[in-house]
Amino acid sequence: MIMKAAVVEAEKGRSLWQDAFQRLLKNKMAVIGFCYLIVQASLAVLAPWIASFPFEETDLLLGAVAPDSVHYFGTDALGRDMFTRVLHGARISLMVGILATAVSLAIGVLYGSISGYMGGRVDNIMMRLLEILYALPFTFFVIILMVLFGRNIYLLFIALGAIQWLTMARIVRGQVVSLKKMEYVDAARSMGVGHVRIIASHLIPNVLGTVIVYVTLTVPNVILEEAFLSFLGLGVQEPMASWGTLISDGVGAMQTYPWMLIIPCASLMLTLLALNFLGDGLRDALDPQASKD
Amino acid sequence: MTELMLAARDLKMYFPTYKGVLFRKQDSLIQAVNGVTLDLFKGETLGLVGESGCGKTTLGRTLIRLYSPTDGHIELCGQDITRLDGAALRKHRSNIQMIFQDPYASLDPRMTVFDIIAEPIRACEKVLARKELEKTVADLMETVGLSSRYIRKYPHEFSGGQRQRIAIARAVAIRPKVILCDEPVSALDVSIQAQILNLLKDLQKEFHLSYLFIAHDISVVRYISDRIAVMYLGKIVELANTEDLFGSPQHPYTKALLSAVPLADPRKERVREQILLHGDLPSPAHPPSGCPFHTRCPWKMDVCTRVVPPNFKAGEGHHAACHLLDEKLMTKQ
Amino acid sequence: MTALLQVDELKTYFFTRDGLFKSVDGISLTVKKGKTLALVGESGSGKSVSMLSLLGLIPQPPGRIVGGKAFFHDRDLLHLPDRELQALRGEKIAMIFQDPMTSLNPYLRVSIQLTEGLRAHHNEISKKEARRRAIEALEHVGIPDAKQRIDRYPHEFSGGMRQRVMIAMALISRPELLIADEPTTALDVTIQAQILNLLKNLQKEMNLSIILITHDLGVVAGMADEICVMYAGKIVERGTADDIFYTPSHPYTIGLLGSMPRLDSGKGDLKAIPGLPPDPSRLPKGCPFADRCPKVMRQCRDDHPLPLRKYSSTQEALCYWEKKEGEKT
Amino acid sequence: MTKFILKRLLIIIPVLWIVATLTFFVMRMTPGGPFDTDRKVPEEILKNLEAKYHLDEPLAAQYLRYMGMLLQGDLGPSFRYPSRTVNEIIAETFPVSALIGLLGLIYALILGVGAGIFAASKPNTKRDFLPMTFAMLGISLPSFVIGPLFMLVFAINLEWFNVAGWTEAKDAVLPALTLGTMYAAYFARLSRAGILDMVHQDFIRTAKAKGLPGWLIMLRHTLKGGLLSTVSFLGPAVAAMLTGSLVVETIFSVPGLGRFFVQSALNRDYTLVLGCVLFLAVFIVLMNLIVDIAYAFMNPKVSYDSNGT
Repeated sequence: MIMKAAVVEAEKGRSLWQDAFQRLLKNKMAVIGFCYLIVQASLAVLAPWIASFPFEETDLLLGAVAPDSVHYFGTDALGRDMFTRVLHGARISLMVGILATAVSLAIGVLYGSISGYMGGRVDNIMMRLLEILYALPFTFFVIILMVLFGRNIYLLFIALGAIQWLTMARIVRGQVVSLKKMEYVDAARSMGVGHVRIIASHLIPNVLGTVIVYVTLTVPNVILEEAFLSFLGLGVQEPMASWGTLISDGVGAMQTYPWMLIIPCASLMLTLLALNFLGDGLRDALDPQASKD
Repeated sequence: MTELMLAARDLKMYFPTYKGVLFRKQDSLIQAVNGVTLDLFKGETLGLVGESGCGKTTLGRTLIRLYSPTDGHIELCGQDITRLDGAALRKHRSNIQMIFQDPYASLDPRMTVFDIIAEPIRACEKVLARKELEKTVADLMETVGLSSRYIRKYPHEFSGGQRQRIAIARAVAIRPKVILCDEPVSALDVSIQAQILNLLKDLQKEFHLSYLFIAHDISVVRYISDRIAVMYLGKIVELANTEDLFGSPQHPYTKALLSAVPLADPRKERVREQILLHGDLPSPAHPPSGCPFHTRCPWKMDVCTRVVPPNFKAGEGHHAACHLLDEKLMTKQ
Repeated sequence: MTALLQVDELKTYFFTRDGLFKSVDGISLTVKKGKTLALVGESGSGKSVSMLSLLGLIPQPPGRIVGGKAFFHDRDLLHLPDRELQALRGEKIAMIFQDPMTSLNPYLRVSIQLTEGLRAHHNEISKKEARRRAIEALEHVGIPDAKQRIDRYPHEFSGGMRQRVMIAMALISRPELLIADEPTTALDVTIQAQILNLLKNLQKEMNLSIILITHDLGVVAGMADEICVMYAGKIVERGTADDIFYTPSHPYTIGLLGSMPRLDSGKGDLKAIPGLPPDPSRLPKGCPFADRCPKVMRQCRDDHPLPLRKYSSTQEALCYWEKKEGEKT
Repeated sequence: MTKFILKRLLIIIPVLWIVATLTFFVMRMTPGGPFDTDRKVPEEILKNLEAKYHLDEPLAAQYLRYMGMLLQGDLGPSFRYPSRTVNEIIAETFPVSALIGLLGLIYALILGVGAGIFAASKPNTKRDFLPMTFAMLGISLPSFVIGPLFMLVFAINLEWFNVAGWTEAKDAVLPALTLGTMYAAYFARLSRAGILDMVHQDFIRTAKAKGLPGWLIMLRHTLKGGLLSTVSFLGPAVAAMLTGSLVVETIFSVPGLGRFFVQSALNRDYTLVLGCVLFLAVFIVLMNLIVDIAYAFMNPKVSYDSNGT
């Protein structure tokens, strides 16, 4: 055979990831959303050092004051600084969002990929089970759990994650099933590539995109769910505050101190908006087929 | 002929379909490959033609053991691989490789050309240093007519023909003895198709490869094959040397198939006589009794609906499964 | 022989984020009454886009018809108000497509899809009458049990039957021109023979003009009266079927015929055309085929319009190279 | 078709059994009972109460007793409202929730699908961006944010509606709007995406080639396939709206099932909580079934008899 010279200067290729990143950068709203989230997250992490007031400190004499140069977002009826409380609320809300999503990711990916990869009877049974679980009113379970076991924040992570994993499992399974049928997986099998290597080099990299998109879209759902529970008084407990409890407090005082309602509402909404924009952008970038135009 | 590389003996591949929610009942049995016997010899190209749904792709995938056959035997280089599994099967995989139809689907979009072509080398545990592997891959790329400058590129940066070259480089990477080509040019334009066909021919000479060449395009199969098998509804209905098959087709289905191909010659086309078949391919889940072709055959006889025709010899290395070739029966009538 | 359709210098460009695609770059052709014109070319040569442009079916944006005229009878299709073009579509000019599975609406019964075009063009036709004509049309294209099967969904038909339904749908209002875009590419060869036969018979019967878009020269040989070979948005050669197959004069046509494995001649080696078609967003100056052409000359890469070389009253090629009499190709 | 429906109805049984069992044991495993109040209840009365509600029996016996009652469709008496049964409470409060939910759903469908079609008819123009920006805002506006805002604007400032309560017909308006807004946004996004998906299909090109007018293509060809995803989202949407009603009914002080559920959970009213959850589970499963049937009706390719896996 003709053995030619060794590797000539190789041209760099552009991977799908790089392509997707370029597409994402072109999406202005997604980039703005991402920047907003970075700022919001760093503010939340650094809250104890940024906030000028300890977050539990009450000042009953002061009472509720409108936003001014000392209290940027005003104070609540107990004289607590709203800026401080909103930042601490962000800590809780974002943490719940991220941790519960991590829980759902772990369960969902494991369940979905096993079901999809095994196929056949195992897949059939696992999917039937999922169908039954889908029909359960999970939010009500979480409410019962929260009432019964006290408002334990770790329980909250797990419970919220447990609601979200169903869809994650379904999506991952769907992806795995369709990937398994791809000819390049058949090609790898026909070459004698082992299961572990097929999963590592073909399945995971190709499922990853969809999972990233779905994770980004799950976080706002979880934040929403937590805020919902806290609003009902079933989530985070005093003196801790999440955006949900702050909004709940705000509703009671909205006629007299509207800033107590509007500011936490705005924080929650902007964060959800940013996450949704980012999620949409990622979906357009990573999965151009799924969303034309 | 020479050394036998790949052999199928009465190979059957059935797929059950299920219904039912919790307790799955078998609904029907799709008899995709229904008793196929084939030999592939060293250095030859055996063409396998048939229309969509005839089971040719399933046969290919069964032969390379992507499926576990329902019944029958597969021998690869003298080894029975019908029931091998796991590591034992993997050991034999280096003897046989496959090229798929769709060069867009058969290459993992997230891998570089280097990783794609190196995959079979890594899979058969030939541990090579990175530098050495890179050189091997670069050489392979040049062999199939791709510049090795593209070694770091991704599949989506290539055209269809170039992608198929990548797939071919991957298939010959570990010097297999047999390559199974499943419609390797049907997704390509005519001018590119010719490039790939010529490349396959060149590689065959260079590496002494045996091809099982599966395609629906009869002209392509004729061009590349030494012998041709015609498949209909899970069975091989005729098998012959290329010249014999085109010179004197025996089975009515082969005749109809050949006469249906339009010729790129207007004058011949104006006087060409066609055997127009009526109706469609029966479902492989419920194949007709007797001869599978009797529902569409212009020369159907009474016996065809009842008795499955065995293979009749029609010449040297020429077989066809049709009652019309049964001299005893025909003289009786 | 009167011209039914006369296309003049049609140009359709696509303005996309990745650049300007000159999909159709100035093509002219004439379709005669009752005859078949074949547009032959490989994928991306612009053969489908040009015909879709005539019917106003290219997605706009990003596509835009930037120039040309197309007279159907005495009306310019390219400059017709939307409403009038819509009235012509399906009524006078019908079209069938490559993939009969995706081209029929899977959510609607065949009966609705067959009759809706007729009823859209003719208010006076009653539902009952339309249905009667639909059944007639199905029988006409050779679908058995048309009365029963008309109420089925497309997925309940086989591939060949679906294409017959498409043809019935296209011909139900007795158009003068049928544009068939790769009508048999998705079908098996025995089914292809049935469909081509059907088209030929219907053409004779209805004095139908057909524009046949295909990449398969074999299909063309038996069907076409006139052939236009397209490459990178241009018609590089035109001629009668005999001209193209027996005395091809453009190097691309010659290459195309040489790279085709055929059943009717010896098993000699295929002469593949080297290289790849040019990227349609970065067409070279001069002749787009120059990089792959065995006869390439210096002036081929000049930025001048290519010369149109006439070989006979029916045959011409867009090329500097002139084939000499009796030259071996 | 009947077989398909029967099969789906059969799924309800395991669902209900799991719901009932889970809820039952979770409730019983936890400390504190329905009669723990701040006031110290005399030992004797407590004993009597527990005997009356069979709380003194072994857990297994209580479980079997409850399951037996369930089989007869009896959800038992409420612990907190001794004079009323759970069945009565649900029968009284559910219609209120259902009314709000139905109004909210209709509003969400009309606004959402309308906006989706409007946006998809001219993609990537102002007509598309404007409604879609609102939809993006909508999915970021949960009911407990939008509810108080509506109340602030329409009830307190403009005084068009009562601030809270359930006395006249128009009291249903704000809760329904609150409940529906987020889903209107979801429906708008789903229907737009579905329609745009259809626009690129070959059969739409065929319809155009037949010379059909644009409105007919949209109505007959695009919408039927394009709204499939919206239809299949109806099931989850109805379930989620039920959950949302907890908040909305609390905000607007509506005497619906949601508010009762929250209170009974806080009160540890075992039977009432169990009853509510079971009832809602049945409701959700039935809703999903109806949606599935509608989906199958719209999509002829769905076969009812195989499970499609």
